[in-house]
Amino acid sequence: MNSGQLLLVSILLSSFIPGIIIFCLPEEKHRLRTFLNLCGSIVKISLVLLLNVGIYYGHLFEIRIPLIPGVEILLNGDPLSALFATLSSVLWLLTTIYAVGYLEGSPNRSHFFGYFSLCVTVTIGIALAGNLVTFLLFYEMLTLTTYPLVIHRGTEKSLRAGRNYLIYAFGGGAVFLVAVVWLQSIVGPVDFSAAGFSSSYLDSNGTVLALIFVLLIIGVGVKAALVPLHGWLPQAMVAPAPVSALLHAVAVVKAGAFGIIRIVLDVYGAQNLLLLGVLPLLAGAATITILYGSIRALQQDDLKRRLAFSTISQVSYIALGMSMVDQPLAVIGGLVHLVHQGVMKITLFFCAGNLAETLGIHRISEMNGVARRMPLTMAAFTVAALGMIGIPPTIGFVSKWYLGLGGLAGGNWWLLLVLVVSSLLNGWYFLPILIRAWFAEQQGAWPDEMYSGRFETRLMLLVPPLITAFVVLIAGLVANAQISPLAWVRFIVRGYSL
Amino acid sequence: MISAELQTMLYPFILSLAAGTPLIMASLCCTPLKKSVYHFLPWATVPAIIVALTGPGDVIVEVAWFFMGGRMGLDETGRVFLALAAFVWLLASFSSRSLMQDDKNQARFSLFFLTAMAGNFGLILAQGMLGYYLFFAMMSFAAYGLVIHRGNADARSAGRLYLFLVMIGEVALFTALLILAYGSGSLALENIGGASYHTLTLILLFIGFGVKIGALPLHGWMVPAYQTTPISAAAALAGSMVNAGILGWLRFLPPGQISCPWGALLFIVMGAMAAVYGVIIGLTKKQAGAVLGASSISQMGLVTVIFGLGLLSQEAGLLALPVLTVYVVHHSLAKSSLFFACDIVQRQGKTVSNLQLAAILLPALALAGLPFTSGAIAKTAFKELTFNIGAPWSDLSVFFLPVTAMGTSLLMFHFMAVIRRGRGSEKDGANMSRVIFALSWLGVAVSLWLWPGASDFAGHSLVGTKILQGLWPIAAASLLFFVWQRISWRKVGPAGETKKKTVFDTLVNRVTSVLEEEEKDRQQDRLIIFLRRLVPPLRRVEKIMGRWKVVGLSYIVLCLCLLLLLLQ
Amino acid sequence: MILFAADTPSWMIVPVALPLIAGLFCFLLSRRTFVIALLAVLANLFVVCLLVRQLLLFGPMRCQIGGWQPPLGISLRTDGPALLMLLMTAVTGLAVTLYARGYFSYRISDPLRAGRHRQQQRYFWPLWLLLLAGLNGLFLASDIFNLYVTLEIIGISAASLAALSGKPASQRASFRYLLVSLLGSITYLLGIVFVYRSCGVLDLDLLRDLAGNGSAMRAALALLSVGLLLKTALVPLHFWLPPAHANALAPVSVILSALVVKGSFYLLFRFWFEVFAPIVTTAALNFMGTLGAIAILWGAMQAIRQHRLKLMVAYSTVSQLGYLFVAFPLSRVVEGTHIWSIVIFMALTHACAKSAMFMAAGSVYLHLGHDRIKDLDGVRSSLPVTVFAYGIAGVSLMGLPPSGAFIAKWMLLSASFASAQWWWALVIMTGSLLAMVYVFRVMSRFFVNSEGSSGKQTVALSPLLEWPALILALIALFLGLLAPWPLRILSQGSIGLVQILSGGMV
Amino acid sequence: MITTLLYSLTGLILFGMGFFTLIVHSHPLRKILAVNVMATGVFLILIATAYIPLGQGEVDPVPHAMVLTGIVVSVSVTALALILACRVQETSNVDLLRERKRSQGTKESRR
Repeated sequence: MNSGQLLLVSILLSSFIPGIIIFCLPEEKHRLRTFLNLCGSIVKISLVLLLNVGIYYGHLFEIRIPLIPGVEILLNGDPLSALFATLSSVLWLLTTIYAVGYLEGSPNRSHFFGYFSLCVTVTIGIALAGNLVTFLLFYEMLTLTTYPLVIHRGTEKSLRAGRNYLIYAFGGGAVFLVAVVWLQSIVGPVDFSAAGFSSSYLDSNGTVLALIFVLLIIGVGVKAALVPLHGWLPQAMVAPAPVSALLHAVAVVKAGAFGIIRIVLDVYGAQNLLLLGVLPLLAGAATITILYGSIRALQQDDLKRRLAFSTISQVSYIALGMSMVDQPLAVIGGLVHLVHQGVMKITLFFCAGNLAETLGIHRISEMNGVARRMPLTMAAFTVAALGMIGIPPTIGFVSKWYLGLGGLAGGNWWLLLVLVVSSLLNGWYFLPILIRAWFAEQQGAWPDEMYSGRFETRLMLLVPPLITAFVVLIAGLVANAQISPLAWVRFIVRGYSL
Repeated sequence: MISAELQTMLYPFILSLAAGTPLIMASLCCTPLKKSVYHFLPWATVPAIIVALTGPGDVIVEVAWFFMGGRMGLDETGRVFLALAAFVWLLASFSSRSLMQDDKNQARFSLFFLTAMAGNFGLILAQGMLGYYLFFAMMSFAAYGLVIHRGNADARSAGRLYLFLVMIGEVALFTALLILAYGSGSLALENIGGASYHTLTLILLFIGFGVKIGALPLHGWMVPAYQTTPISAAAALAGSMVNAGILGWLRFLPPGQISCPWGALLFIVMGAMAAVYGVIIGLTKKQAGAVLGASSISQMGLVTVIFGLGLLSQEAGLLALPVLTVYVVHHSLAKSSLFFACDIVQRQGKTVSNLQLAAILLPALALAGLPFTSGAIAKTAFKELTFNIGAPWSDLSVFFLPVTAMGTSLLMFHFMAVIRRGRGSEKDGANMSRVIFALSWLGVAVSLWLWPGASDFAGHSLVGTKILQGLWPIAAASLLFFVWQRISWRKVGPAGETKKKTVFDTLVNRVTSVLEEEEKDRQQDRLIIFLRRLVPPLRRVEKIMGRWKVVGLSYIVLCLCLLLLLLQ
Repeated sequence: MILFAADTPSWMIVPVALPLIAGLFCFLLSRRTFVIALLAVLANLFVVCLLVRQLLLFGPMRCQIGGWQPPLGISLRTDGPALLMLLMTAVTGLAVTLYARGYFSYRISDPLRAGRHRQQQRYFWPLWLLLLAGLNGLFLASDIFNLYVTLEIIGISAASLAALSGKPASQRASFRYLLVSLLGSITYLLGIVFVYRSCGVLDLDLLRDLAGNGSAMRAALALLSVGLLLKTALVPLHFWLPPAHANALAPVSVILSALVVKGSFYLLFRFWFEVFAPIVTTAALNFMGTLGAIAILWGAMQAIRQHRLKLMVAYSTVSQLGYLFVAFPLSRVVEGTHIWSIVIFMALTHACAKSAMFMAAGSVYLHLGHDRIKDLDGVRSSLPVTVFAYGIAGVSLMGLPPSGAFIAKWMLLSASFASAQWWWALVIMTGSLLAMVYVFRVMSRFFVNSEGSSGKQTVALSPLLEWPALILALIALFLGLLAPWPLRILSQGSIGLVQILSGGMV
Repeated sequence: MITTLLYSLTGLILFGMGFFTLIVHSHPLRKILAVNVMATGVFLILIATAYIPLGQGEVDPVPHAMVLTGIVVSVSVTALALILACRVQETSNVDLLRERKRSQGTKESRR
């Protein structure tokens, strides 16, 4: 095992081992557990950064474990996987801090944090997966590790949400498996590093390959919450806030979107997709999802549900970018939104969690004047919400800008319309929340005020959203700098020679 | 003297200080220092003033890391706008400081005030599309905080409308920028002339910046917002922020570089309509701020017309640019001065004295183009522009200008009447507001005469015919007003815009009720119920399959089947 | 070392003889039975490993007991599939032995329970060892009649084990089980008669060379198959399995579900693809596949509707057995030894996962005193390891990666796509989804936080009741990652298979 | 030849009768007996087989060995089955000798 392989393995182990230890720890050992968690995540971040540097300088990271002919486990570090791995590991650290604060005093914490760590291990596995089989492996494991988190509260409602989550996720997984096997029976094993299979297969199997593409997209589309497949996401909101953050920003939805990216860029490749002519389907699905998610978000009074529908809408920007895979600018927009959406959405969920945990506020109609009580939280919320709308200089604007440029470059004028309508809708469902929070007068006491201390809420709940909100601002402001998500995405896209 | 190198190194710093200072102070509003920030409001404008007066001209500084490639610089137009903005903001911040003394939300106010200020300064200094857009958005959204500051129902509905239109403007602008950036292949404003302008782009830009200046279909926010915004902030809004829209047009549709007769027509027609429309609705308002808002719609209509004339051809554009500048300076100073006048009325606890009334008359009638005022200079400039461009515009202006002048005068008399009746409660800082008004008055009175950029027009405005032409509409208007005063003070309902909001609401409800909750959850439950219904048959069949007779039968059937199939 | 590496086929007598003798001792001594059983099982495992090593070094081997040559002497033989099955039995057997120890020593302080346990334990160990001997014999024997004897040994001991629990339901179920098993054996015997009549030999290898002729052989195959299908509980004939498995003692359920059904299936599979391969028709293969498909769906749906955990697990066995049969029609398109590897991976995974699941179910039963699915609240916090084991086992049963079942399903799917028989893929995936439903229906109940459960008096379970399950479940889960090793053993192949394949059956 | 056929046919008939009883009659004892009859039928066919392969008066010993083994197996299985049947009777009120099922009412009335 060379040093590159060692790095890959240790990236995975850095959260896996703490997770296993945490499972074995007795419930009362809070300090040790927190220590393990933080240690793991810090180690992971540093290792992932190391991976980034290595990839930047062209080192090869690859582990191959053949299982049966045609099926092998392949872990591979390429710029794209580094992007997702970095996002996940950094946000994991913040989510962990947040979760420690959030779950203070609640039962079954060692379970929670155990699954939490496993979940991130699996997500990083998805990031590092180098072929479809490995991707599938981690993709299914992700469902398993997140399920206990979704039903963590153990109420009937959460069980129902968990049930639907499973039905959707495993249904998608099954479709995905079928598609993968089918694809491999036609084109042989597909490694992501090859940037698409040979176009010679298209002549004889064009229709089937198009069908398989649709199946693959359905398979990952369930997690990415493309529209007819999104039903699980709003229901999964019954989970605790850190879990929602994890689902929406770090792991599940992101894994789906990442899957779309992989399928489009690495499995099929731009050339094949253009020849097959299936991209309009993806574009259509993404557009419908964007608009539908936004419109549904408008109707929600439950804050987390509104955020959930907003996620449905926002994540599809990634798919939208991918649907214009022949335009580098659009691809940049889509890829960078993977990071940007994650950071913004996690901020929003942190803040929603703070409101619920500190004041018992779950509904938007209860939020009148809450910014006076919790100014920092609401400031973070505001920044992230403005980012979602795409107000400069937040990172949301950067994504939309590149998507728009890509659309224009490809002559897709309808894309501008989509962006405009969706921005308006975003504004329509986010701005009233902000107005309520900042400018409305408080009506009566808070539903369930639980905390009164020096700061507006517990420090561990307060710091993570502030950090992410800061990132939302700064990463947009310095988007053109040498080190920024955008710069890295440009680096990725250069590698594809689109 | 500092060396040239050092100077180049310092440029970015100096320039960014203009916008940065208010921004930093705004961020202080989020810290425990927030209580004291408002004391230092005026100081936030100082760097901008310094930059405007001494800043390096025609140097563009690239700041690559900043927001996808930041560029800033101070060209001549920018310098005028910056100086103007700094002056208005300086007065407005003095005014705010005394106005907000007892307000419990003073920190919040300072935050938005300073952010809007930073946005305003920043967009003037920006030389890249995105930079402009960034600061423009910053200013627009921050201004929302000022509009809604009072927090009553009126303020909220005005704020809603404002925000709605701002959003429309933002996305229109965003789209226009995308098209321009893609067309010109660069984000720099200098290269923008290279882009080919679609009609769509032009319309989008009209909408994007038109919201800010209250161009006709997008004017709805202006009257209610000016009415509810605290006066000092309204002065800034009317005196400086509005100009950001004009500057936007100048930056993105640079006169002299592009021409677009078709688009020009759009601007001229909409502008002319706004000029008349503003007067008409203004006369129905009974509140000083609202009247001023309506007047702004009207005045900005004139500006739109000037801009439209500049779009007719490249030569016309070169001619229109100075005229536009002059008009903008004149309007800003006069309008902010009128707002400060309202401030006096509200604070001094008694009705305005005749002396005060006379003083207020100067900026008011300046707007109407009274000879020897800045208004006269601006009107002269306008007229000369049309004559230089030639027929049919010169002929049209002969009719049009007096009409608007008369309308504006009517409106201003109406305003005076409103102010004369107005009476606020006695508050601290009345003297302060008097001083501020005096300063702004001074600005109106002398600035255009002293400013070299307007000296040609100033000279021409002193010609006898011009004086006469300036006077008769006012005289006619005063007569009309007198008659109208006698007839009645008709009661007018509250601002019609609140109704518009409910139209939007019903629209929302319409759209969303179609997609009403979908019963997704319940549908899934229905699936479960359906599956549960399957359970009894399943149980029954399973039980039957367990009977020995059935087993025997299936045993035999299996044997036979296998035998047959194997024998094939 | 020389001993281990030696090319001495006589080692393969040990897995049959040793448990038999140990069982006898257990029965006679009635004290320290666990130690004897444990030693026997450990020795068995050791010898099986030794045989695997021999296989890898020297290839398949035969052993004539007492030097008698066929057709008269008893002969044993080893090859890849047989050894993998032996290995599966040995590993699962070890786990079951430990688990049973934990099971019988549970709450020994309770006098009533202690007495009952002593009684049960007294018979459990000898019967289990007898069963083990029978299974090992089944996998090793190379004579169609000896196979009958091993089948009967298995039948008798399994039925007796099933009756051990002493509850009325279990008595009835095991009586029925015994009858079914007898019917199967007799049918099988009738099949042997046909075989012997037309060929005059009983040895599998000899039979293979003679099998190509006559409709009598086809009738024989039909009879042999139906007899074995009865014992394997393929769907129309599965009625006896759920009650027998679900009402037995937990360790017994494990043995029955994980091992016993595999024995008869193994035999069936050998007949169809080795001994009688030349006379097997595509139509018959499709028929078996169809039955398998029905089994997958029917068993899964029945599992979903169950109210008791152990019944659900038992029906899941019915469903899982179907996958083994779906491999039949796909055998003609897969190359090389794949058909064996599909079945072996499926069987190994199922053995480990199902044992883990039954162990978990048994522990839950001991812990709560019942196994009603709707009242499983709060088990998560009191039996974390068990719940974990259940979950992992369930995941393996569903065929999620990286379990062995995933590898098997992968191969099934690619075979069905390669032969454009996509409907098998549809059935397989539907089955997986249904499996998801029944696995997680229970799983979610474990996670319910209930206030009531804390009130009940609960006794901590011995680690012997929890950890064997977890370890087996983990083996099942990671079998897919270890896939090259079983494949290597398998590639040593059975002699016959290689011949058939080279003979152009593909 | 005829003899062999006769024996075989008889065996098959026995097998069939036993099978019929096994699936039609619910009484445990009958079932046990039915299985025994079936086994006997198979043994009969097996014995008949012994004649054929070597012919000429010589007898193939292998079927005999098989039948002997089969009988041993059959005896032990029958014993086990009887024990189990008794257990079923003990634990669930089925009276073996009086052919009464647990759902007594229906049986009684039919008689």
